Amino acid sequence: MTGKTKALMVLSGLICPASAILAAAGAIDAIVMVAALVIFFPLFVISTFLTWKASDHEGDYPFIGY
Amino acid sequence: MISFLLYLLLAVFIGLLYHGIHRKVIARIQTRPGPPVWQEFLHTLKFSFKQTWIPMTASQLMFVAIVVIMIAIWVGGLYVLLTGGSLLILFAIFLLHKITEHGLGLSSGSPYGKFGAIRSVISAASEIPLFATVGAIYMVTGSLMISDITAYEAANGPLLLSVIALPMAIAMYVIVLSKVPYNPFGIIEAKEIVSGNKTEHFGVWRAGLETGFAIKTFVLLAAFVTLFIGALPLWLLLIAMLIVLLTMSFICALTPMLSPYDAVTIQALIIGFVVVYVVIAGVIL
Amino acid sequence: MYNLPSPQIEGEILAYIPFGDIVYYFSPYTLVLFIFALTFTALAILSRPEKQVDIAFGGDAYYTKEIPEKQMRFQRFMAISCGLATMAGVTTGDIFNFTLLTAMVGICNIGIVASVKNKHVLDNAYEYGILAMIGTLPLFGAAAIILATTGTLSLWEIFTPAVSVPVIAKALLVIGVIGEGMAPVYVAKAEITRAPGAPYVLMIHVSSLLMFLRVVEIIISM
Amino acid sequence: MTGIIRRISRILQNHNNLVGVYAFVVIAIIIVGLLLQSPLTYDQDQLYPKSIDKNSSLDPYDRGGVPFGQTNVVSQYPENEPYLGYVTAYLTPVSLWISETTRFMGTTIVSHPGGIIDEILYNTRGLDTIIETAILFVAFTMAMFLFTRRREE
Repeated sequence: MTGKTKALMVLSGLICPASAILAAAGAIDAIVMVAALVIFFPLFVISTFLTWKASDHEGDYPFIGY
Repeated sequence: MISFLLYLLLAVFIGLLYHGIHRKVIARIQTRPGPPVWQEFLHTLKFSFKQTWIPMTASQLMFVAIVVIMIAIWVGGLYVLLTGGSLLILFAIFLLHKITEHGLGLSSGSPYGKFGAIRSVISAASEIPLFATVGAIYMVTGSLMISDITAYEAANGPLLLSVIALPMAIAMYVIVLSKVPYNPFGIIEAKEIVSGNKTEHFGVWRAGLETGFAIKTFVLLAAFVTLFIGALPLWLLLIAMLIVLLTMSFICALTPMLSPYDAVTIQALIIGFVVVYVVIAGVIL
Repeated sequence: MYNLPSPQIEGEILAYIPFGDIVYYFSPYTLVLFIFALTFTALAILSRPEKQVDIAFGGDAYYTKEIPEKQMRFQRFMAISCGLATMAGVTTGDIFNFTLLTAMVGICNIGIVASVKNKHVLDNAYEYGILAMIGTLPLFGAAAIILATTGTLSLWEIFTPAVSVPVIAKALLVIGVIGEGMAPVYVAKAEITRAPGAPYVLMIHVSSLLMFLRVVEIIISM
Repeated sequence: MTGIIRRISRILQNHNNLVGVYAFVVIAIIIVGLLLQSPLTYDQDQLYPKSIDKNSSLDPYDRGGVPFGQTNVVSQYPENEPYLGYVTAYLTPVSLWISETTRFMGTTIVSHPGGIIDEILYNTRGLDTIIETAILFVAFTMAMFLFTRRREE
């Protein structure tokens, strides 16, 4: 799970600035850049959070059981 | 183009900061100390570090996808606003936001989320026609492109000061008001239904939602300022947005939450007045 | 050949699909709506329904509602046809075609909840169904008035400044779309979304809001 | 003030009043609309003209056009319809002969007279017929599902 989200984070984290730079250089249209950002910025946010979140394994429960 | 990416990051940052200021001002008006203005920022970070999973009862794919869609539409909205695109698309994105609110509540299977989702449908009935009155701006300025509207304002002075456009400004103000936290129309996240449609989105999902909401607040406030005051340099825009937000903080601090159907009725009455005004203005002009 | 006469409202035409006199087209505005309808139709196809939790108040007991396989498949079918109608409705370039698709959206909306065994939901779906029936009167009435007064049904012809559409047609068109699934329906419509089956029930809201967005664009352009 | 708002919301939130409220709004719009703009003018330059020829042997069903010939049909976008004006032969040769020799025999549903309206329906506005059928199919599907489920119980 973490491996996949890390890969997604790196990928989307590269695509977002890359599309902005390419659009600034005139290599792609502005609309392509926006499409890339609309798709990959949310994925970047979510995958970043998923990467650095606390692990799902045994955690530190403040209180156990009723 | 790179500036748009920077604007995006700025929107997240400023949106969260303004949420914090909003909370602080409400607290001070109610003579409480209130949290620090960075609270919402810390809040989002804290949520993002938490253990996270998907509730067993949820519609798994939708539970996650709706968070992504929520951020995505406001990224699009920010672009439309910054490039002076069509006001109609901005209007569409506001409506799509209502849909994601609805989906947010429905996807979890929690009864509280469901209540929030149902209330989101109820409030959609009044918020959306209210926004449609903004279409009356077309009557005044003759265009729906935000760049044309700001050009009109540069030539003829701010729309806020013109008598004809004032009711539209009020309608738009009510729209933005009904989207800031703790507002009197915010029946979908009222505390009697825990957190309404956000109840089951915890941890990373909530952090993602807060990010989306931050961009949303930025876009809506900036849209209000741009539409009714005009194109301003960034620092003036931020100050104007803050002033608009502070007026809303006063309203939020001093008014109780309305009951669901009354919130709809009050907003419907506001539409009624605006529509009558527009018709009369249209006949006179 | 096809020139959108008022590009400052919805932008330039990006692409079109001709079906005889009925031409579907994508402008930036309709493209946004189309992509959104497509996304939610895909969600309805791909995601499983949620298990709605009911709490027995006064105790710790709660139980989850499972949707039977057969009912789920029917709801999914209805949600997909509703999504298809919405996708077509937001991109169509013909006023009569638009009203037909709106009527179809209204019927599909009831179909999504028709299979739910819940008296409260069905009561409201019944009221909403009657409303959708009545809504067809102003809806098709508006299309008929537009045809009679302008002599054409193609939106691009109607959008030209030379053609003037009477106010009554515009008002009837809006109230017709509203009747098929919008504002005054909030009581019944909100209640029918209590039905279990999130991605399908969500389609009710998606379709009616997108159709409303499209009709706003149409009446502003006319 | 709050009393009035409460009363209004009490009326609006009752789903039994729904149809009445909606009907009231529709009637109000029709009355106000007709008062504002009356009479509505009929545009003479219609895209889909309709004329009734009382002397035709196919009278109520005569839809114009020349069977098996080419007819001049008005269309919004003729470039999308390369075969416009050719789809006129919904009469079989036999039924055409019957309709020409007798007065009313040709009007039986068997002969299904073709012509301009069919041209409009199936050639220029074909998608409308598909969507109309789709609406019917959706309605039938709902009825079928509910019917079979009731039988199973």
